[in-house]
Amino acid sequence: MDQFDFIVLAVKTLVILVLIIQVVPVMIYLERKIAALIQDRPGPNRVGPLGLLQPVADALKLLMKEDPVPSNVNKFLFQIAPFLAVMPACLSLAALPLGDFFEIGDRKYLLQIADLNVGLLYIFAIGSLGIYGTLFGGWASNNKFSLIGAMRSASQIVSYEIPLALGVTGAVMMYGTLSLREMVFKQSGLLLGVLPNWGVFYQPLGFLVFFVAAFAETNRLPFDLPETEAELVAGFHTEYGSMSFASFFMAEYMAMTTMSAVMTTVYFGGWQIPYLSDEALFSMIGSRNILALIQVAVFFTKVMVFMCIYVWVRWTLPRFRFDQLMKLSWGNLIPIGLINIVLTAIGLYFWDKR
Amino acid sequence: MENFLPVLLLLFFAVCLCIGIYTVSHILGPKNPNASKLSTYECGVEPEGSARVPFKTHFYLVAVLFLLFDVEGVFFIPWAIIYRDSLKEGTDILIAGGLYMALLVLALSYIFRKRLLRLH
Amino acid sequence: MTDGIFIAIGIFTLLCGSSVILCKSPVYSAFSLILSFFGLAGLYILLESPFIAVIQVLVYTGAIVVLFVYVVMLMNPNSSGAYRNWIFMIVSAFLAWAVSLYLLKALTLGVAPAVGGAHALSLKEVATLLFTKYLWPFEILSIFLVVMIVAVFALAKQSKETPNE
Amino acid sequence: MSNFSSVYWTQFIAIALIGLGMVGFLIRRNAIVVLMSIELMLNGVNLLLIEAAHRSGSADGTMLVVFIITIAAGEVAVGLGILLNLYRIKHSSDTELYKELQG
Amino acid sequence: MMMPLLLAAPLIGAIVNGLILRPATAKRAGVIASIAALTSFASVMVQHFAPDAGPFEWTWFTVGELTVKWSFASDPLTWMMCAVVTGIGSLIHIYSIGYMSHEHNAYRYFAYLNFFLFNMLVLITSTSLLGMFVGWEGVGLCSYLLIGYWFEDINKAKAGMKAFIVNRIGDAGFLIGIFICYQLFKTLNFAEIAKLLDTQTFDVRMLNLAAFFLFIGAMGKSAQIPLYVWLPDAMAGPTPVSALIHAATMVTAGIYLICRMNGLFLVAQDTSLFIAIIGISTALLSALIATSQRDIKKVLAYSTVSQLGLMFLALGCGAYLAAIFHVMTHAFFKALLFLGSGSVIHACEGEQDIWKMGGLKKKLPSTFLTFTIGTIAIAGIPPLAGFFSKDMILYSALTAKSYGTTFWILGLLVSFLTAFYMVRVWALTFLGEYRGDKHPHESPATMLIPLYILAFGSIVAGFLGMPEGLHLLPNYLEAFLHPVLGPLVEGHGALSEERAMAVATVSAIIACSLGFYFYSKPERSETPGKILVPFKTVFENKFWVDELYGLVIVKPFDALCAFFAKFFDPNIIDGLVLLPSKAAQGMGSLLVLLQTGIVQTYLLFFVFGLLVLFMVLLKGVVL
Repeated sequence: MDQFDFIVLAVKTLVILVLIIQVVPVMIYLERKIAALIQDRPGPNRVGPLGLLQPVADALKLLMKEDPVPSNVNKFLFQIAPFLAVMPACLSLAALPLGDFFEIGDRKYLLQIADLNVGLLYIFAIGSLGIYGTLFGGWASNNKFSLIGAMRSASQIVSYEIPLALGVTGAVMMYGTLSLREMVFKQSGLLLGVLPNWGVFYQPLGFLVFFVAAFAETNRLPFDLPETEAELVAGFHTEYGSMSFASFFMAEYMAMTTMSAVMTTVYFGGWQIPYLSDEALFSMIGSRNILALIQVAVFFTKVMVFMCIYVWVRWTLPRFRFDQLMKLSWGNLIPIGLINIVLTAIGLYFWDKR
Repeated sequence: MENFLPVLLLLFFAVCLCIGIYTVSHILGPKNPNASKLSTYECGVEPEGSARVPFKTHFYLVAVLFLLFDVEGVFFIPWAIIYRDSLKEGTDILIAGGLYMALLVLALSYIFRKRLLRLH
Repeated sequence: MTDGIFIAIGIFTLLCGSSVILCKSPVYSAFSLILSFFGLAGLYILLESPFIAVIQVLVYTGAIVVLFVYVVMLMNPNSSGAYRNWIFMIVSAFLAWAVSLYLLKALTLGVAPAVGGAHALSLKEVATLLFTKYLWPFEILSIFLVVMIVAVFALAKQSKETPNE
Repeated sequence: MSNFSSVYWTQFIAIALIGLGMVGFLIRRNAIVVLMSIELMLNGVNLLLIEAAHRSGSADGTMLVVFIITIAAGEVAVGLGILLNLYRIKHSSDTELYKELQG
Repeated sequence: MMMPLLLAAPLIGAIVNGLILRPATAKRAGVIASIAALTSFASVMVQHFAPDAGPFEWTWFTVGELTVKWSFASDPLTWMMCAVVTGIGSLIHIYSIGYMSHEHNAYRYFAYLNFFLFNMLVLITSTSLLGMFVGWEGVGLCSYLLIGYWFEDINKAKAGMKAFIVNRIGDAGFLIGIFICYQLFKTLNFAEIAKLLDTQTFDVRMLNLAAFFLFIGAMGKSAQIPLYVWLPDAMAGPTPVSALIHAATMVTAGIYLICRMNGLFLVAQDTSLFIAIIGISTALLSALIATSQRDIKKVLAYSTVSQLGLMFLALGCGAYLAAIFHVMTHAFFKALLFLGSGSVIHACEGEQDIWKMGGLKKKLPSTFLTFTIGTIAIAGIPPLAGFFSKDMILYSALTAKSYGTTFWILGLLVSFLTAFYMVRVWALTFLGEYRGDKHPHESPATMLIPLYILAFGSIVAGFLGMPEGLHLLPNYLEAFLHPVLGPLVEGHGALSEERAMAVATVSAIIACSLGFYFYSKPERSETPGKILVPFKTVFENKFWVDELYGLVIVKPFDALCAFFAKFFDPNIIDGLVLLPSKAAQGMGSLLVLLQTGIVQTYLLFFVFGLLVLFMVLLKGVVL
């Protein structure tokens, strides 16, 4: 770990962090555009060409507004809660493999912040810290509705973490490792000659459970019960002003990106182009770094596809009732997750015996 | 240990981000608190009594169940990791996993049986 | 360099630990508990057992402390009279100090020399060990967890009968 | 990383944690904080175990820690359940009010 | 052979009457008892004329080097006492057949009477102090039983108890005396003691002490100053009992004891002087009381006490012969007087108050005749027994070594008073008109015959011990008892013997005429009362002696008992017993304080235990 490597590492971490953070304004714009498309209306097109500057305008507006702190709240917790929400969202990026590697001079650097051999578990661990933001936010703002909102959203996140873990266990059984990078390598090649060797074809049920649980994890519709405008006034972040409110939304969007990234990595082959293996591509292009760029682009397109699905689902499905929510998680998802594990176990047993 | 260094860096950058957001919004944002802003927003209704009214234990129960099932879920992961390799030596990994799964299912059915979570 | 980080994280953990017991309102002590568990996770990473660090963060910080915060919210305890009277504090402080000193002495007496290269424990090795040498404890623990679920339900049912005003 | 300065530091921190936990559950009147300080002590023990595992290279320590964590989870679940019921009866979480089993 | 029969006869009579033929009628039981008494009297007579071989001996028990032998010897003194006791005893047995005829369970009375006789004989005939003590106790028991014969009546039962308790006090003194004697002489046999006293010299103070304690025993039994209170109350028993026990036999036991131990008392001069003083003061006191008593038996009881006082005066002055002579004569006329009063009471159906009698001369002629002989004898008119014995005592008092004349003057005053109150009783009961509401009738023959015999005895008894000076008859008694009691001490007093006799006779005659003058006419009988008004109430109330004893002894004793019963026992004793349990409770309540119920306190103890455990395990380590 000499000096140069450290600098490259720092720069790489910073670049990836900024890259992921940029996804948030893009998503805001996209969300409005797709919502408008679904609702057959033009969407934001005033600010800048085709409304592309709308997210910038929003950001500036949020920055400029006042951030009031109500009198009878716990000052410290109230102000720290939004950051408690943002921190885990940022930290969970560490394990995401954007690409294979790039070279500077003769040294190779991985195209991900850290290749942890407990990668997937790390993501879930950090993911589970997201609850504190909502809990402390709701409790600190000393407002009956926000407290109940916080409790509800916490219960929802909590009860959907288990199906998340169970869903992924199927994939882990198949890949035999928790490091995301290895998972991507294991998904190269073809399945039965026709389909790309992606996890989703091996683990359709697992993917389904994970996909639904991912929605609940990020409080996205149809699970955004806590922030329902009508009933609970915007849930736990009612009292928050400009920037704190914005950080909660930022945290939500980053969590969405992380979840989509994990889905792409585990089930859709990460940075793999379906029928083109890395070596073939490298032989065509020649330079390793350009190949890295292509890989990153492929990774981000897949992530964007998932994000659009998020938005699409949000504006189509109606909202769940709270008890339906619970029933879905404990009654349906967890059993399906267990069944998936059993099926994978048996499948692997026969697959390896052959 | 080395590969956790970037995590540390990431943590550092995230903290800087938060602090940055906090300071920028405080510098730019105007500060003129008045009574209505400072009172908690009850969608127009005057707030009365302590906000922290105790509520049904339902939420607590969900959290406890999550804790216990989370621990059981976590145990699945090491089992999943070595499942494929030790499958070659024999099926005892399968039996262990099966036993574990059975107990998990038993616990789950117990929850449904008790109907305490209004899941029915 | 790593020593420096180790000591820093250690002190951070101790600070958060002492704030857990010293803060008047339980919410703040819960919050400082989270921070101290983070510090501990960092220590585990430095001691080359990432699996335990992640488990610690996932189970301890992600579930147990959540439960604590839940209960704190449910009970909204008034933080009046957080501590017992003075004599108790002095006596317990002294007793704790004495016991810790003895513990330290006992541990240093029984320190086994660092045997074998302390190689990093890969995740696979830990997992295989769990299912070969420690299989039965693993199964018994699962039974333990089922029993805990039954216990919790019993308690919850009991509280259902008592009027929940 | 393996030959970092001495065992001395981790043991000191671990025992300090245990001491803090002990002081905590003796002087605090709030039952929840008592449980928290017990958790603190357990973590101190975990740290000791991990340090031993690290020093001796065998993974037994890690296994023990895993088991300790699960049992701690069970313990907290039941402990807080009981606490909640006590709160329901006594409307306060002050340990000095739970005095019935005396004399 | 005679000696065992002497003792066995009354014992067998008592057993037969008391246990075997229980439901016997009064007459049959009386006849059996009298036969037993007569056989023992006969055996005494035979013994005199054909004495047995040596002493009849039987070892009782041996403790350490002390072996107690139960032996009966008959020397002149024992013989004489046995004769008196069995003689008068059998007369009284015959008399009580008539007296107790209407009693329904009289067998009990006769059994006790025989048993009393047996005990008295044991007392007299034993040759050792211990044997005598056994008799002494038996006699005390029988007197208690007989006094309390009508135990249904609470007062009579109380009188019995009073007699017994007072006797016990005397017996205690007697016992201590025996211990001291044994300490001194290492033997309790009279003969050996007499021999030792002659040969060896002992510490005079110890001898005095022994004599003093023996005298206390005598005081108890013979009713002297401090312990005489029981005798007047003993009248509660049937009259023959009073006659036998409280006139003739039991009360003389004390005198017999001192005569038997005369060697000791001769040496112990201070005790003898003490005895004389006690004797004369008792005599004077009881004589004064007797003058104003209403109950006929009470008068006779006090006269007995005063006569005993005179006897002790004689003993104090060393005239043992005079004392024994007076014992014999007094037994005769006092028994006569008691039986006479018995027949009077029997006639008046239980009426004992002399002021409610009178004019019985006509109704009870023979009782009147014998009673007058008795009164003349006791008064000390010359030809009868009383004069000679009383005069011998007075003369011996006159010639005593110290205070002779004062003793003589006081003795004279006592005999003057005796004459006066006896004539008073005699006059009030027999002269004048009958004041009572009963209709008296003469007693049956069985009661009168003993009276006549006793009357004859009272007349004749005097001649046995006539002093030499009169040159009429030789002093048989002195010759007979010489070997036991030692020579008659020839002292010289202020007057010669003849002149002293003359003065005594003149005073007796004056007293009789005075008494006759006052009490023969009813209207004059009040005058002595009026003259001695202030003294009268004092005499009547017996100088409040009983009340004094009650106040001085009984009340503090009760207080002491109350103190122990109410305060000492419940608080101190029970307190000590309950102390451990109370301490345990105290400790328990202390420990409870530790159980505060708060979890943290228990945790604190837990941590403290942990610390101690560590200290133990890591001994070397110091914090």
